[in-house]
Amino acid sequence: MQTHKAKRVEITIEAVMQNRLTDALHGAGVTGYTILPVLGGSGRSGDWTREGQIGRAGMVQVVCIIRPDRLDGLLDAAFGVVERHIGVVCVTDCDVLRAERF
Amino acid sequence: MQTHKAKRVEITIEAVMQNRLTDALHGAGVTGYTILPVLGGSGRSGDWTREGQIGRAGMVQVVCIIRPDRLDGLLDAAFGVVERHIGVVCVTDCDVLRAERF
Amino acid sequence: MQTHKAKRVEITIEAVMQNRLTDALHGAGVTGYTILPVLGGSGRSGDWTREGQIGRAGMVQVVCIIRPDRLDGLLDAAFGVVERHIGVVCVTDCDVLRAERF
Amino acid sequence: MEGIIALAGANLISPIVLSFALGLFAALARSDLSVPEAVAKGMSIYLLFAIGFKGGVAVASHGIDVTLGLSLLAGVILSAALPLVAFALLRAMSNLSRMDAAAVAAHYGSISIVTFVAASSVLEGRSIAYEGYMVAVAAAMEAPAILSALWLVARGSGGRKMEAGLWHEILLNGSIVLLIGSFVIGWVTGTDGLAQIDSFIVAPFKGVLCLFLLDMGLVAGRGLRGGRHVLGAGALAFGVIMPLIGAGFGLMAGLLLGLSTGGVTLMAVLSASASYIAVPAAMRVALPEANPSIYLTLSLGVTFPFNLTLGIPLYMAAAVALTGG
Amino acid sequence: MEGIIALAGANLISPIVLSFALGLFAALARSDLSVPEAVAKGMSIYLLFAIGFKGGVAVASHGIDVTLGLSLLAGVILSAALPLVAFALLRAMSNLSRMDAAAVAAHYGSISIVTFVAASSVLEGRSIAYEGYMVAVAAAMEAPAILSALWLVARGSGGRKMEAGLWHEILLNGSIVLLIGSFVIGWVTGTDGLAQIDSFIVAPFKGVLCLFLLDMGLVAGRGLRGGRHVLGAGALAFGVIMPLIGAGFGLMAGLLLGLSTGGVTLMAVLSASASYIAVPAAMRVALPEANPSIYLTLSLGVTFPFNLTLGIPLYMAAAVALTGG
Amino acid sequence: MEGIIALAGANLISPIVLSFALGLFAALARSDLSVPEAVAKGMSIYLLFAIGFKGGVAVASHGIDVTLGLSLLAGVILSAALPLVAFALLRAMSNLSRMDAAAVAAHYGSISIVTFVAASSVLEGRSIAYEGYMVAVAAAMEAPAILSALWLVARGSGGRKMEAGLWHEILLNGSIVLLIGSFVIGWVTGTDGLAQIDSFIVAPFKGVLCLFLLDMGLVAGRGLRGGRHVLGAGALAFGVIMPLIGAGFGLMAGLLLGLSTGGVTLMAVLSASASYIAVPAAMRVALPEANPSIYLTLSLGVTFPFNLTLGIPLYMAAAVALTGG
Ligand SMILES: Nc1ncnc2c1ncn2[C@@H]1O[C@H](COP(=O)(O)O)[C@@H](O)[C@H]1O
Ligand SMILES: Nc1ncnc2c1ncn2[C@@H]1O[C@H](COP(=O)(O)O)[C@@H](O)[C@H]1O
Ligand SMILES: Nc1ncnc2c1ncn2[C@@H]1O[C@H](COP(=O)(O)O)[C@@H](O)[C@H]1O
Ligand code: NA
Ligand code: NA
Ligand code: NA
Repeated sequence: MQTHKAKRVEITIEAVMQNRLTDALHGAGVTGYTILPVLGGSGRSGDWTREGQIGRAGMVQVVCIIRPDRLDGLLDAAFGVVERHIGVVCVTDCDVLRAERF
Repeated sequence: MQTHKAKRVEITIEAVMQNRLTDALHGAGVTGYTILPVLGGSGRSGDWTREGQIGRAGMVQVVCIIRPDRLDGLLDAAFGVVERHIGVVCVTDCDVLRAERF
Repeated sequence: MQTHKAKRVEITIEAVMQNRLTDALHGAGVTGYTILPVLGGSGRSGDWTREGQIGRAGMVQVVCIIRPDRLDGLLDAAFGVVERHIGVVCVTDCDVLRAERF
Repeated sequence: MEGIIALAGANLISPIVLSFALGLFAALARSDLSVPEAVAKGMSIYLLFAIGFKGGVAVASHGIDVTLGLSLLAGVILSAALPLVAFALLRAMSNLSRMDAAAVAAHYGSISIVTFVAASSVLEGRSIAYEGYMVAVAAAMEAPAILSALWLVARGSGGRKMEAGLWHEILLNGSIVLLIGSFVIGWVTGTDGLAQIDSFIVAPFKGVLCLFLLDMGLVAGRGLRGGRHVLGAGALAFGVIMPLIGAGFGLMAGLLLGLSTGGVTLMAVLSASASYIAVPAAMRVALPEANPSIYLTLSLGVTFPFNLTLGIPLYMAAAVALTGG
Repeated sequence: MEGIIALAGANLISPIVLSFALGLFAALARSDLSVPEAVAKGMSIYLLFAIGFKGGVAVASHGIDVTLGLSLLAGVILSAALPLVAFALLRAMSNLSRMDAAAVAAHYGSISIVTFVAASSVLEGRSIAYEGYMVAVAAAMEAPAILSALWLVARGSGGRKMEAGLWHEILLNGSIVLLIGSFVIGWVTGTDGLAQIDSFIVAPFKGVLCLFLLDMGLVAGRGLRGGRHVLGAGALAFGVIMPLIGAGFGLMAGLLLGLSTGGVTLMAVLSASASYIAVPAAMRVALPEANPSIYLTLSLGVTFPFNLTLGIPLYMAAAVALTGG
Repeated sequence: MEGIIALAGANLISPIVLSFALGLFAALARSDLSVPEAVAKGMSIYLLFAIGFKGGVAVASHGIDVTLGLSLLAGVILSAALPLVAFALLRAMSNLSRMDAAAVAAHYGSISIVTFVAASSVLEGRSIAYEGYMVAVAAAMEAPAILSALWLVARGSGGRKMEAGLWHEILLNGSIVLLIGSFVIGWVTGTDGLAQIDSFIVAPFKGVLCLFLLDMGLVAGRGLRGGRHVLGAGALAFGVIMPLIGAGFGLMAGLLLGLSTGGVTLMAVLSASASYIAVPAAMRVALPEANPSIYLTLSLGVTFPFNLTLGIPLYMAAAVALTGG
């Protein structure tokens, strides 16, 4: 099966920042992403868990698959949002089917 | 710690197609996978969000770790299902513990 | 944008073992991870789904991004927990922003 | 006429309709108000269980009407026939593709159980009786429309067969099973059964319906925000005209069957309403090329609010006038 | 005898049992009907809170019975002893491995709180009184069985120690804490407290139980679909015989303690029922090699439906006969 | 004095407070008891809808008080001014950074709707009337505090502007929209509307509040477990002193406005309470450098329990004494 090189960017970010991140992505021309819920986690600011949370607390994971040449634009856009905030950005090489979609 | 080369295939697909995909995977001899819920996303068919969805709307992410030599069979099976449908297939190289499981 | 090499470790494990795993990770000095819920899956012990589950059944996915030199410590810690249990450990190469965080 | 307006006015300021409006407003104003998916699903399970159960108890206490079988048959025929009307109308009024038009048509043959619930709630509020088995008619009308739509597509493109598994999915989809199942439970256990659980399924029913409609408003509003660009004026007009046509067929069927005033109203409501649960899922499987924004926006964003606010009192007034009830 | 059959018949067509049957049917027919995990958990929190609270209020208003302490002790002994019976029986009747047999045995020493709730609901329906503190006995019976099972395994394989954290998890697991906690709240606030919240925890109780059992039916059905291959005829028979044996022990204990008719019934029900929440979780931690399909299918797919449909009326009839109540 | 103690005692053994205590205990004892996020959110939607609706109905039936406008204004002023007091106090009493102190201050200017709900529930239990529009005052007090806090930070560091989108988010956040929206629905539909849904929003209200507070106890307990290290003695003392100061301002405002005894109590309760939903979310966006453990632990782990247990009866006693009601 014919596959094509691409990059998979996974951004873990606070739920309150989700719209700002996706707006920034749209601004950078990135219109394809998938958002996963996060149950809990741990980092420099300690442990947390989603259970019983009241309000808009918690984090989400935004997964974005893009053509390699568009990576830098995406990272700049993402960094503008996560910069002052907690959150993790992780990039992996990947292969995709149907390259025309990315 | 001894690790072994494998492939990680991540298929983002509409929830209504989940059973058809997993049936196709079983048919191709792939019996190990993990299904993650998806909160929302964006693509060529626009934005959507899971919140308040009524009915079986939404997407899921099926993650499948397999031995490299079985990748093609899996991709063929997956492609048969996603072909006419929206959805993204992304393959990454990975290392696994306990290779006998895959 | 400046990125740094890191490892992404994804551990799929039973929910009842989650605390034991994160305790072991903390014990091995790994304090950053993100936990994703799992909807269902299939493996050698058959199919299962989260829907309608009663009690603390089900699985979670723990995603841990670390500096490459700390990988072995993490895998040892993780393996100590998953050893007798069902579950999958998968390691991918990745690049991260803000290396000082890992 | 004045009666209709007063009725519509009273309906418009009911907590149910206003809750829907609140949700619609919140979504259009981009508030982050949202009802968790699990809670929405929990409420819909409650509503289906309650409406089915009460229908069954009604049948148990009033006995099976001779027209039950005929009503079911009429429901199946309406569900299968209305898509043909809808399809012809859409092709004439809008520039939707054959595929999109067929997918939309399927929704209008099938039914919206929440519209049914809201209508029966209004009927109960005015103490207008209706046949308990109308719940079963609702269930019978869910699926046939899907078949008609697939036939419309197949006729055009030649030979699109319906996948085996899809039938199973449609006929045993969760809402049908729950509705019919609780109907049977209500029938079997009768008023004794109802006495055991009525403070759960009767007393709080309308309040739960308010919260459910709040969420429906949110979903409809989000859909409208995203989907308004895909609909032309023709398609939008269809979203208001088609329920009126459907209601006309439903009224006629109800009168021919000799149903009670409430029964005629519900037959009209079912025919006028458009699905947004069972049919969209089936379309995603069977006609993935059809654009979901189009059919969801029309069904949930245009027709559902129209029926909820103006349609129900209108169909009720017509039924009252026609049955002389 | 006829009385028992009438009782069982009446029980079988209650909305509660029929809701379970509907769930079972839907799952076996592969319908996509499902109750979201969060809603199922929400309902179980409600049921535990309500049953605990009402038990506490009962103790507050009737005073502490002298037999309270003895009943708790009896519960602990039954929970610890029944796994030994179950283990011996399983080794004789089935070809399960030592590990699997021990894991199954743990489930039958422990209890199913939903079976308890269903039974107390039936008792209330027939106005048979029972001791309010039976809720505390239920809580006391959750854990000891786990210890017995681990001892059975350790005896066989030599030296499997129980991990420190596991004790904490078992004794402070959510359902025990909620049950005991709400029991204490009910006790402290008494009938005044109940008056404040009874339209929440009393009136809709049975209706919520119906929806919860609908979900239990779905879960049991899914389990049966997947798990039927792992169970032989011997294991299946065990799933029906063991509750009868357990109920026998429970009846004896209840009579020796001099409990009321309702109390004896509940003691039998607790002994007859098998856990599917606390014990499976503990087994996944302590005996991960044991196959969860086996113990879940037996407990949830065989014994739970048996108790719900035939067991409860049977144990109740026996208690009535034996206490002359 | 004795009256206050009796009042506080009675309050302490109410099911509501004890449910909170149970949650607190379970979290501190590391039980795995937890309420699913979706269920917690579902309950908060129910509570907001019910309290708003009932407030609107009260306004509809008692008419608009001339002091309504003034009360709203007073609420806005209190919300904007209290952060300045809180900030000064924190800088004097604790060693929190400017940023952390400002973030904490924002929480104490804003309000906790659950504290408001608990207080109105206590008032209703003692049949003390209050102005229905206090719900609107609560909504008006949510946001101004955020502005004050941002001004405090900007004054220090020079020129931190408030992002455009943030305003929209704060003013149209889900709880405000739902509260005001259901208030308007209650107002429009009046007692007729209430009659349709009171067995949903009135009868079970207190019971739902118990389960919600169980979850609040769990969340507070988890917060305390994680957050106790970040708080010094000064900050902890602030968590008890500040609500007393806030309540003092609220009492004065209520008296000046000439509110009823219940109204004065609620004004004090609103001023004394600290936000843990709207403000934390706003702070994560606007002041991400401020440590959320600090403000959440203080607001939810210290001030909320204080108000729930001792504060409410105290403020009520003061209002009774001062209004002579
Ligand atoms: N090394 C890591 N790997 C995976 N997720 C992380 C890592 N570090 C932080 N996170 C996630 O980011 C959140 C905030 O991290 P921090 O800013 O370090 O407090 C945590 O709660 C985790 O969900
Ligand atoms: N580039 C992408 N990266 C990650 N997820 C994507 C991407 N493109 C599409 N998706 C996911 O697939 C869904 C359907 O995409 P589409 O078919 O482009 O509308 C979206 O809603 C996303 O959840
Ligand atoms: N090859 C695989 N790829 C992804 N997930 C897997 C794989 N094998 C097992 N899993 C996950 O691990 C769980 C237990 O697997 P097993 O121990 O094989 O029964 C499954 O239910 C899946 O969620
Ligand atoms: Na229709
Ligand atoms: Na037992
Ligand atoms: Na305040």
